[in-house]
Amino acid sequence: MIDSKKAKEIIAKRVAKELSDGQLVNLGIGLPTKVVNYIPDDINITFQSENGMVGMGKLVRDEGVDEDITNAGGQFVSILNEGAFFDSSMSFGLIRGGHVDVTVLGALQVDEKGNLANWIIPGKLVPGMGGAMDLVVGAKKVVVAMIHTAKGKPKILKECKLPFTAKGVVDLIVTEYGVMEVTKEGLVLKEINKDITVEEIQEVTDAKLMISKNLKYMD
Amino acid sequence: MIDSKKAKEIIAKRVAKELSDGQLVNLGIGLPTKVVNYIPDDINITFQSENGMVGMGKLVRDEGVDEDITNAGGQFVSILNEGAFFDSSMSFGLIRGGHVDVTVLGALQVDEKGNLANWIIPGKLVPGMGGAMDLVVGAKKVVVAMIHTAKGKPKILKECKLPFTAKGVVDLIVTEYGVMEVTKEGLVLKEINKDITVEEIQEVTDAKLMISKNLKYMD
Amino acid sequence: MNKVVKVDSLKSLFKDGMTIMIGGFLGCGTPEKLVDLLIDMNIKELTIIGNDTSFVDKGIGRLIANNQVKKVIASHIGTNSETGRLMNEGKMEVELSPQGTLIERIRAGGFGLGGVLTETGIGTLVEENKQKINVNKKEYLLELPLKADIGLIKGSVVDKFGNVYYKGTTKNFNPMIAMASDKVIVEAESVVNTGDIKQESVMTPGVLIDYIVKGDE
Amino acid sequence: MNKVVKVDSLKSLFKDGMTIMIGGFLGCGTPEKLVDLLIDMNIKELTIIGNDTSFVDKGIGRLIANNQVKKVIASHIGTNSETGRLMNEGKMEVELSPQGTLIERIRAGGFGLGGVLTETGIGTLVEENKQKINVNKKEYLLELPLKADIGLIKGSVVDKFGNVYYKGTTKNFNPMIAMASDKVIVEAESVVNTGDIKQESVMTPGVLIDYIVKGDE
Repeated sequence: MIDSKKAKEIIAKRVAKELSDGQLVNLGIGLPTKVVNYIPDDINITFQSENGMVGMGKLVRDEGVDEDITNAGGQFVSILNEGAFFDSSMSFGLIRGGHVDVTVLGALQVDEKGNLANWIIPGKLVPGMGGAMDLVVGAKKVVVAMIHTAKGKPKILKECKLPFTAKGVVDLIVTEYGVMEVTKEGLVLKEINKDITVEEIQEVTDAKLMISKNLKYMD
Repeated sequence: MIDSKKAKEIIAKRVAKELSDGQLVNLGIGLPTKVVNYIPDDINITFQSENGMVGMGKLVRDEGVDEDITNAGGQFVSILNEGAFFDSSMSFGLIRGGHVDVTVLGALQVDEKGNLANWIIPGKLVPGMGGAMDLVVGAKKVVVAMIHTAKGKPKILKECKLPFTAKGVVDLIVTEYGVMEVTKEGLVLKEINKDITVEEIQEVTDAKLMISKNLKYMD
Repeated sequence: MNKVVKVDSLKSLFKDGMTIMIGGFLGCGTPEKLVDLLIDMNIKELTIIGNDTSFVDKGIGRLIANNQVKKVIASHIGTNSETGRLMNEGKMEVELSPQGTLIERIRAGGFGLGGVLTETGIGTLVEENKQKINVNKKEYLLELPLKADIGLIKGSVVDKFGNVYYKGTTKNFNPMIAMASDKVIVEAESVVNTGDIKQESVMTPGVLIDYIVKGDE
Repeated sequence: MNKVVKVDSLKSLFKDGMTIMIGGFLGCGTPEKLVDLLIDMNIKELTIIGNDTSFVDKGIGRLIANNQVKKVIASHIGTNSETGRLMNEGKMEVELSPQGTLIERIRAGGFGLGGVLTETGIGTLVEENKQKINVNKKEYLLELPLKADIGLIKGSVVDKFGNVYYKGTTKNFNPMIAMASDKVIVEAESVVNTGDIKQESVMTPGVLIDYIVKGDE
């Protein structure tokens, strides 16, 4: 069992490797935000925040705060020299129009067809979809970054039980246990945490995992 | 017979009276542009140019020219202090969205139903519609400003013979002979040039003119 | 044409049952003084359109917590517990629209479009009661325009003609709200003389603005 | 990531039969050096999308006069006699789109929308071959997106990251073309260091720009 903090580190570190030089990337609130910490210095990524900027910098505290510059979670951030501010229509033009190379976001459930559920638990929690539906439809690559299970229960399913955020949009799932690619045939386990066996990861996964011929250890 | 230069003056002067303080107005290329010269000093009109500005000023020549500031006819103009530049999508947002109070434009033909034809003579002349179709659909009030006839032939018809720019959009027709309002019943002659009789204006008009009970002289 | 007015002089514009759009993203770029006015007047049964319902003690969130809202159209309500509570108790209607769709609907309202086609929401609850249209064998949702009686926006710098400049991420929904509302009131962080904002830097043209209120008064 | 390149180094990007969008309004805001490049290369059978076909000796007009264009999609062709001549002789196809519709189609292409509904063109020749859609008993035309292989735009000030600032009315179609084209080349009147354009003043974000060419070289 990997503790939550360590698990998030493993995931963020692994997701960072999916990003390459010159890309425009949107990181969801929470875990995905941590990806920023693992990007190599020689790689130049531009971060987009759907409330209206590209070239988003780091979180800012105390005297550095400019109250007019926030991220999509309402936190104060900085903007880089190469950045730009714009309105929400332009922001979602970038998103829906396929200009965002990668979006990384969390999930309540994800399934072997690449369906995603992350915006509502009917009768319990209705936060709303915010920008998530546009992001997963519009971004060129959709990476789900999440803890493998919720209170021990599988979140990677044969079919999502919760209402969809979008159908068939997820490309890659990264958890603390492994890296799974969504293919037409189903989920292919491409990398596995070296502290866990293939049987163990299948045990906490509802969907059937196909094992890549080139299965590697996560790094 | 009124000569062309004098006729245009009469028309421009009369159209100017249709504009009121605080309005946003688009003037078409050619005759409509002359309306600017007849706006009283105590009335504040903002002019829009569909290539991307509000607050358009006068034509500029010689050393005053900034080659980056043109009107929709490609002429060099100035911009007022209260003006703003924007892209074409915003420009037509203002137009289509009903933010332009009055548009003044010429016509090849106009008819008693308010249909307008001003963008094509099939087989002869195909300049294209430019922004005209959007302007007449979007502006709150559409004023046709034109010489009453073309080489003696009526341009105000029972029904346009040329392809429409739009259907049922014209509110008012101003010529050197009179001012005609488009109503559900047809064209109502509201003002007449004092140098011409009702019979004479009807003679050069294909559409049947109803005479307003309050028929006045043009001024 | 003096657009700069005292906030109290605007009271006659508002009445119960109106549809009001309010700018801001989790409160950033929201005209709080104008929200104060609505709370002072205690007008009721409002339909509020905005990106989110902010927090209980901020922006649009305050109107909801004060029970002035009949219906809200937003993309996100998760940061305001009162929105969820009133919705669950059947005391307020909530229409959720994906954020990119919501801003396009407001834009369509302001830009005179009859609607836009988007893939966003296909295969989800968002489809409900919506026309689906096929273009080149691909399925899209037809999303319809939104308009408002009054738009309340926040400007960082506003000149006396009403030209607006937004700093940082305060822009968000504000420019489109200015296009989609019959009357537009801007709350200005600072008011400058006409001409002090370069014509290229104007982000919302003054021709769209009816009233300017100083935020610091 | 150095985007500033010599114009000659761009030759490999272009080939016969491509669809190219070019910014400008009657030549104002058109990247003439990039038009020069297309003329030098003499690539053929192009589909050109732009507001108008300018004049015989200016901007897009020069490509048409040089017989490089198979099809043009524009709102106005009246200022270039060659466009009319080639069209009438059946040597070039012309698709006329109302100006406001044309810019919305380009925007839809760049913004990932499946189309937009507009009243513009209802009851006219523009209706031909288009789907009509009823919304609240009102009839609209469904206008479809436009995209391009390459977009050629003109920027007044461009920083080395590609952020663009447009002066005056040079903006026109340029920002939307940058959104709707797979590759975007900006011809810069002046190139400045990254950071010299304030983030609020950026009109086309550098993330959309692939190459920068200096206009004065």
